[in-house]
Amino acid sequence: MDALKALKQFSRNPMGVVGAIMLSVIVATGVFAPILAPYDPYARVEVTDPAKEILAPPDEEHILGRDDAGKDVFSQLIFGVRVSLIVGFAASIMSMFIGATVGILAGYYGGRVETLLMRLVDFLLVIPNLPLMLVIITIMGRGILNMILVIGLLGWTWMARLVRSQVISVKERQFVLRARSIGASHFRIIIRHILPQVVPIIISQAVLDIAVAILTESSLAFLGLGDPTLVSWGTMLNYAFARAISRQAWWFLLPPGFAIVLVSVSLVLIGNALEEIVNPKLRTHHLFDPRKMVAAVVGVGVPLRVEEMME
Amino acid sequence: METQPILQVQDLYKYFPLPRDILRYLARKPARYVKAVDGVHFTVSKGEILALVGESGSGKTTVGMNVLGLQKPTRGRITFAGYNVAEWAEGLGPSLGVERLENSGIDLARMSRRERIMALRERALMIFQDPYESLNVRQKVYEIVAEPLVIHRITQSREELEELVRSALETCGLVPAEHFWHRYPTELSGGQRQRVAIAGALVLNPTLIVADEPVSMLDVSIRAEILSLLLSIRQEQGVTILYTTHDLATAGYFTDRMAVMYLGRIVELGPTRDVLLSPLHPYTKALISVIPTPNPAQRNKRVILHGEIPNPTDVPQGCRFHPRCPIATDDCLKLDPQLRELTPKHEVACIHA
Amino acid sequence: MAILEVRNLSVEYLTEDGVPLRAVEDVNFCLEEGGSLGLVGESGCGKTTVMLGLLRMLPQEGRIVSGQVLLEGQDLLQIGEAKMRKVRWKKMSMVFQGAMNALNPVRTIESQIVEALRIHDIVGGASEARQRAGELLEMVGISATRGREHPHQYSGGMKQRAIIAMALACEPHILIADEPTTALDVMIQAQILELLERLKEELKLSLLLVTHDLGLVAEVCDDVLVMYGGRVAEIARSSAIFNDPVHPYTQRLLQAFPDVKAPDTPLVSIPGSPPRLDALPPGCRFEPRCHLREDICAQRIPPSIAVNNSHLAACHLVGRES
Amino acid sequence: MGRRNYMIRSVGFAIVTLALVIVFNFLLFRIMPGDPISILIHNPRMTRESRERIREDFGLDKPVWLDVERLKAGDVGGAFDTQFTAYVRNLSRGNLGVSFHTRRDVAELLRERVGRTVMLLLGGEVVAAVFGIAFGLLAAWRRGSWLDTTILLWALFSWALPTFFLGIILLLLARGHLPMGGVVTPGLTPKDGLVYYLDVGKHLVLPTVTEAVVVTGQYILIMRSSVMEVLSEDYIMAAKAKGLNTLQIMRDHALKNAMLPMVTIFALTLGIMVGGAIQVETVFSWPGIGRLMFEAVSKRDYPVLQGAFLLLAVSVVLANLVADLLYSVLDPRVQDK
Repeated sequence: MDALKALKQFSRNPMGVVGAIMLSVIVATGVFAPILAPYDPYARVEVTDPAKEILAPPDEEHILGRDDAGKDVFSQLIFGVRVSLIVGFAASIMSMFIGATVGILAGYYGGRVETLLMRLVDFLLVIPNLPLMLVIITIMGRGILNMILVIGLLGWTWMARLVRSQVISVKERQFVLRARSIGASHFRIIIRHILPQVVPIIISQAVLDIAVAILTESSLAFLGLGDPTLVSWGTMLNYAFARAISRQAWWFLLPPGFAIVLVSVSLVLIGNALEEIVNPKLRTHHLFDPRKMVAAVVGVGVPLRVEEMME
Repeated sequence: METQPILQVQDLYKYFPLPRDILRYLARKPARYVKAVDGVHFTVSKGEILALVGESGSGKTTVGMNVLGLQKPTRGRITFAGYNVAEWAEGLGPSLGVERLENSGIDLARMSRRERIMALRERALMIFQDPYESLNVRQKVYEIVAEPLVIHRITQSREELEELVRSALETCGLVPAEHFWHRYPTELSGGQRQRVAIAGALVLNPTLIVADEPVSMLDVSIRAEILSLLLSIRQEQGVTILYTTHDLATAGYFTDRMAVMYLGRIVELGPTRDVLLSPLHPYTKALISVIPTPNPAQRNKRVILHGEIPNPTDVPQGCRFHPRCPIATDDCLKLDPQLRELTPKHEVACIHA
Repeated sequence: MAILEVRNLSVEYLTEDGVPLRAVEDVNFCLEEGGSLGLVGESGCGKTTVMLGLLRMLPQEGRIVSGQVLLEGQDLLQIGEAKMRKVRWKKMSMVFQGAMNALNPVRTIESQIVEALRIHDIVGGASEARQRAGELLEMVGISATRGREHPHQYSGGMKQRAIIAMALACEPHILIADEPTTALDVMIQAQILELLERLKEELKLSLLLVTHDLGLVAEVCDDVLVMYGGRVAEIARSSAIFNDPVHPYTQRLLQAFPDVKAPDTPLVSIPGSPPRLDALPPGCRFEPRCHLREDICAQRIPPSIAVNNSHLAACHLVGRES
Repeated sequence: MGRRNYMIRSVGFAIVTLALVIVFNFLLFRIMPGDPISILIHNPRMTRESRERIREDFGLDKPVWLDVERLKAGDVGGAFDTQFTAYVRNLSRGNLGVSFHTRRDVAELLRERVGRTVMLLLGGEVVAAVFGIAFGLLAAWRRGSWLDTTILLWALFSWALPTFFLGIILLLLARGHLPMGGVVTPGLTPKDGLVYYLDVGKHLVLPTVTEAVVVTGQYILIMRSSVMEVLSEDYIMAAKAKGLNTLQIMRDHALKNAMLPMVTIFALTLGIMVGGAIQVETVFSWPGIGRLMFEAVSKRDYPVLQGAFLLLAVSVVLANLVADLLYSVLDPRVQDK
């Protein structure tokens, strides 16, 4: 399956397209944050009218109101995109590389290498992640770099398992044996013959991993472990929950939460669409009442490709 | 035909250890083995086509893999072009007296392990059963055929590379080559894919080709084409072919000699015509009798063997075929028959033959 | 008397782009009561589609465009799904291609046979059903006690036997066997074939054998239907097909089929490859590969022409020379 | 390899994992930069006694792993008198140290609270499993229909929802209808009988729902694709040819086969649920292990953090062991693997 065909298939999945559009808007927001944000998110706004409270609901000056420190919520929200995306992408790229490498090495070489690597994976998999991250960040100190490292270094286990199982099935295939029989080195076999087969799966999993990383970052920040020098949605919620919930300051509480949901939903929609393309088993099944087919006639389900039918 | 042996397989054994059960391990019981190949020898002359026929589990494919040095024999010696393949592939250094690969002037003794493996891979190649599986669908036809040339650094020039690929493709009947080489395997029919696979081996000018069931996945109407392609390659380039198959009928059409395998052993070996028309071993006889023929008038008596091929971890004592043999006697339980020449060049491993 | 008659059956598949592709077109045949018909053709010729169509078990993308499937006079394409379920297995059962996968890996063999019995109310109690399942297994040469095992404990040949036992559980009138021996070794193939032939006689089954293996058909079938590119090429008594084939495709196919007992006969191949469904030739489907083609072959789809009252061939050249 | 082998292997792996967890936990608080214990020792607010007690508990005057000097001197037994062995010894006695903040025994603190967290996890897991399996099955069965699309969207959405935020929303929505936090209305005791338990039940609703939603989406997605994979198998086709109706096929063939991989998934997601519990307990002021951890984080109460983490890790490892053993009993194919 070449990239063009995959793109065509992707464009047929409405959920995936919606997700992709959402994500592009979000990324653009992050890139142009300084232009889009009306105020400095780190600076408290002078409250000129003494009749107004510092923690104020939306008005014409502040479309999402002010927080209890007098900062513009909307501007914080816009700058929060950056932390989420940076942590999400950086951590998931890290875990993608670690996971894919471990998965490929374990799957391809088998034997002791595999046993050792997969035991490590299983070990990390059963250790509850969030508590572990909590402990590590508490000890190492808060900061965006530590956040990325912790999420990236602990979040590659699924990727490794997925890639390994895929590599195992690919390496049993005849074209790999053929490559060996014409004298291809292990390196060449891995790069030229195995990697192209597993890249689609790696990508679809990596997209989901970005969402996981973003969710994890927000949870940790909410629990008070966010970078104290940066505006992040999780940190906003941490403050809001501590100080604003009793005062029903919904404008402070809801926007960052929905922003997180928006980002992760967009990624999940994309990831799900990719997975449907990658896993052909999700396409056919035998339970179907033929009379319904006659009734529906066109456009139901995911039809077969011509080559599949010929076989 | 010239009878200069190019490939000699002597006393080949290939045992695969079964994954060790923890309890057995703790109890220090010996590891168990799948005896895939259990004492095989044969010789192939230069330019000859030998069929290795047998049912699944007979060990025919394993023999092929060992011949190519893709697996290491448990015991025994495979000599290809004067060199011990197992040591060659493993890089353990040359054995036997022959120091030079014939006509090539290559001194194997001076090569590194990797170089030795490459020298073997360049000369002995494999064609696989399933052209849908043996080609990487993400490579274009050109890349598939050119890959061996690139790996073996046959040429540096683009033009020469193109020329070699073109000639290999056209030899294999994909004319004009330009029409095919920008395509992906999925855009080709089964027969065309198998031609691509053959071209991908031929491009290196191999001395030996191991063809593992090259037509069994193809439609009947295109099998003959592929078989005659293999024949013409032998004719024109003097390639030696080891054809492993379960299909006696296709083997009958284009091989010179035939070795019938059962449970890791050769039970009958002889000129193809002789083996098919006057089989000596009861297993061969039964096998030939049950192959369906497209001729209702010819429905002759089938000799159906009951049961299935025994598990290769527990090979029967004596003659390995005796539990299913229609003519077995008490002697068969005791004696493990070896191949003996009954009629000229026609060998059989049965005490009753 | 015909127990099963198929008239003008056409089946289409829908591609991703919503384009319908004709996989089977205008197929007609009869299966005589107690007879055996071989449905032969190469991959992609539509034989499996025909078989799935008979049972109304086409995949989601497929639909029957037209035709009738008359089982003992009743059109199966007109009845409701609930009634159709009663037809499946009870009247027409099938032995699948790739026995390995047709058994549920997490259930015992016995329970899967019992299931068939109970769905169709063949037996009353559970113990009676198990008893019967045991008998069925014994009938195909598997000891009844092994019914408690799971499929992975069986060898390939045994799985295929178990499936045959399961197929015969409800004493069907018609047995459809789709490549029943393809994945098996020659000797096991022969065993299964022998079993099928024996059971066919004993149980007075009508057999529809779907296969690519002409040899198999020659051994087993009274009548043969040769399909090519979704259409019937030739249909006749077995002896006529093998001794006096009329259609050029049948002729060539027979010559391409190696005979182990005659290794000296030259092997013929048919140039080119079977047509793709999305690029069917406008005239005769075989025209591009035919050694006898004429201008008309590329223009018009040939009608079925009777060679004699039991022999039909869809070729413009039939009856020309004589 | 038989089933027995598989079981031995699972148990063996669990033991190794537990040992690693203990070593890891020991390591975490000593090797990390900033070494919490030394920070602690230098804490001027500490009394002399508690400093001594900590010194003794942790064996801080001893080497970390192995006393090489004593080993060289031939004192093999004494060579193992180290911080690590002290840690293991304490652990085996159930001594997890003393909370810096409350000065209470950590083991006791955990014991007090563990029941409440188990209640939450169990409730959440059951609710999630029931909904996940039911909706996953339904979606796969009706694949491509509006029902499938709706379920799929809901599953993806709930998967993408941060747990704590869901908790906050529920908190805002339920204001005035359900209790906002805590385990029980102050003043009620178990002596009040039914009223007490009903009250606890009411307090449980929101946390359990939140906890369940964390993984329901995941369960639906996995179940859906698991069922869809099963439905593409040949034996489903065979079952249909046998004359089974759709309901029978789903019940007798698809469900069990698709459920098998779920057994492992249930245990694996427990780790995620534990993470969820920290957030849920924080949002709903539910005094369980999670809330304890949250408080320990903000107060840098390392012994509590260490103890709570150990408890959670060990529980998840054991749950996975149980799932593994269960799987080997349920899947007849294990004998072949």
